[in-house]
Amino acid sequence: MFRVARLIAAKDLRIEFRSRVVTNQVLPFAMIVMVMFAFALNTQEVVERVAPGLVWLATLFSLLILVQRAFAIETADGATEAMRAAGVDPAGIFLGKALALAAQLAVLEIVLLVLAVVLYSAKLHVGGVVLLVTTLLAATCGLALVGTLYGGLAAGVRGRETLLPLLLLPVVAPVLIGATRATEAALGTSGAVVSDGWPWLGLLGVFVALFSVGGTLAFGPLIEE
Amino acid sequence: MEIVVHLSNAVAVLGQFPVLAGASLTVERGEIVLLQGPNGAGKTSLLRLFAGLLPLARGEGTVLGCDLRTNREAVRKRVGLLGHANGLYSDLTVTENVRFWGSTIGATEAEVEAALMRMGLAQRLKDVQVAKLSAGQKRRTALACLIARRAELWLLDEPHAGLDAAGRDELDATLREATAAGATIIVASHELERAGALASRLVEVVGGQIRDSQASPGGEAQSQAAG
Amino acid sequence: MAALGIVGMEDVGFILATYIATFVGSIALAVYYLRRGRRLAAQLPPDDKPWA
Amino acid sequence: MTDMQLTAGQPANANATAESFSKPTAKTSATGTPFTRILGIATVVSMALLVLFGLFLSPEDVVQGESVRILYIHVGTVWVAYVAFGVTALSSLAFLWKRTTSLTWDRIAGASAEVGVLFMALTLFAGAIWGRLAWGKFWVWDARVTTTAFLFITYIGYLAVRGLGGSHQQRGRRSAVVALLAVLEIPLVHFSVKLWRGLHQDSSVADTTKVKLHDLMLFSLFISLIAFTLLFVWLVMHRQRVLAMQDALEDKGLDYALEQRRSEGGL
Repeated sequence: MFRVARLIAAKDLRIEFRSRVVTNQVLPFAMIVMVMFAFALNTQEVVERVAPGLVWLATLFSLLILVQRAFAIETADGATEAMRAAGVDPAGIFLGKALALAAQLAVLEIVLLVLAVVLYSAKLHVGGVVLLVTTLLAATCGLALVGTLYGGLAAGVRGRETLLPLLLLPVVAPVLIGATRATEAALGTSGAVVSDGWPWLGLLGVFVALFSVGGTLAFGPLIEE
Repeated sequence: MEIVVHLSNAVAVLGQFPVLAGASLTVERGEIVLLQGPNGAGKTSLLRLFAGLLPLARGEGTVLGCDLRTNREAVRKRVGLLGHANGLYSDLTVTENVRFWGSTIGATEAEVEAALMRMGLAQRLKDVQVAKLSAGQKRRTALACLIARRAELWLLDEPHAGLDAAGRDELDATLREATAAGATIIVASHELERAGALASRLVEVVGGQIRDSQASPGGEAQSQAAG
Repeated sequence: MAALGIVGMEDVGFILATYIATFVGSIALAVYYLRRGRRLAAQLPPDDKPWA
Repeated sequence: MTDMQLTAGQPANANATAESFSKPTAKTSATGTPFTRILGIATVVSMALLVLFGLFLSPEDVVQGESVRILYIHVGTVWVAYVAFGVTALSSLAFLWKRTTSLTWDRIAGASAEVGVLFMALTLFAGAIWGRLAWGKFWVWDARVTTTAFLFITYIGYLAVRGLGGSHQQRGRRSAVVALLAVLEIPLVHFSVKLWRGLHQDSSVADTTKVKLHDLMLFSLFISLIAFTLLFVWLVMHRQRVLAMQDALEDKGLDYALEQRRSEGGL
């Protein structure tokens, strides 16, 4: 299972490295979303207060695109079917694709955070770095896991573009809430302190634990004919 | 002889349409069976059924000793399917593709090299991205992926499509070698001359059923030569 | 309507709207099921209706 | 297989031979049985009682005034909505347990989710109006309210997955897995919203729900639970039967299509 996962993650990342869809298309998209948020929210004070939330919202929107892309490379030439035909362990496919997605998301989130510092004058504190990094890790894993799970279900069915957000967005709500609050605590947004953030990280941890087990079990039945 | 594929009155459904409407067929080890029939007759579905992809709606089926009704996933690791789609990643090179599909069942680097060599991809093309290949070259790459998988039962859907003369010769030689090594091959093809010469048996598929099964005249000589 | 007579008009409207929406919604679904059931039943032999 | 049955499958494709099996004497519903008829009558009677007690006989509340009457609807529908999703989850589990044997569990899960979505919509509607009267606003970011909204959307997604097509077994397996994943998700949503609201607690919710209940109010709530539970059972039973007939008709259509398919080659 883990051997297959490593194989698939390496393949996905190699494809991404060659095609540069994330860097050339998804990142610019996420950036323009960040700028648009500022237009919609108008004043500097409001933007500064909600900066962590905007980072995670932009991540969620980008997640939808990344998941579509991750499964488009599989369905383009019948590779999903070829994988099933080759008897590749579905749990391995799930973990591998989630791993590759997590790596891409992590890059995206770091860029968005830097952007939040630049555009929304978010402030990084030395004391909050540990919390911030752990939050990024946990939230990234959570998003990648559920994204892969529902992306696999929606891949190859009619109306996948509309079905995926309908299934995915309600599920990632706890990540949005948890990651935003933890990030606020880490950045000290509107007077939050670092210790406020740890309970939220617990929530993210439970989320990751549940969906890594649930997803590993569920992915096979979901993609099977 | 050992029976590799046994179908009895198999019905398979795609959506609500019965692609297979009661097909019965027995294939023994070492055979090269050619499925022929008009478009939409059910050749591809038959291959997908053997590969354990399509669920059996009614009837019985056994492939390599695995019951298709209860245990169709088990058959997959031992079967190699070349479908209409090649299953290649267009951003990866030829070698990377073959290596990826080979390693899903743990093929070694030497086996990957051998597969590339076999389909004439070891030289100029091996580091070219699949997106830049012609249709025939992609087909060759897909075949190389299949060879690297060392399957016991080969299921080929129009393998000759898009291949040039040299490619066809290489394919045919590969298939003969495979059967000599104990593999069984089922080919769906419209190219009777080419595939008929290779096959040991012709099977006609019509309306989701097996109509007729007869020994191929060209194949008799072939199987004797191989034996 | 004695109990309702003493409250302001706005509340009565809201309360009645809730009751009406609930009953109309439930009845609409029930009627849809019954009609659909009747149409399908006409096309099926009794063997396929083990409850009948 | 008789010729009659073959033609019976036809309407699945061509809308031709209707009425071939409807008994001329049976004017009653096709999905009804004596049991559901009694259930239906009980539902109507208890609904009438609910209106009588809820709107007329029970007094207004000291704190909430007349708006308490909405709760007699709200409590019943929200109870049924959550029961419905519980039934969906349990039936999905039962279906996966012995996958090959029983599509009935799958159909119960689907029927229950569909009815549940209706009741969830009614719950949200009644809740919003009650909130408007009691708190002066339609929506409050309370954990229960928000979880309910998420449940609503999640099960709309579940119904969309059921409608994706494929074989009945595939539909059953896929939707059962999605239903069970929702069971993982919903408590997490509830917990996260609760934790979130815990930081910015406004006390209005807690205060107004602490009403001192009159006996007649309690009795009205009790009737509400009974009435909506009966309605739920009635709806699910009928829906389950409709779905069973739909599946059977598709299977019949398959028999017919098989004949067609076999005759393609002139066999």
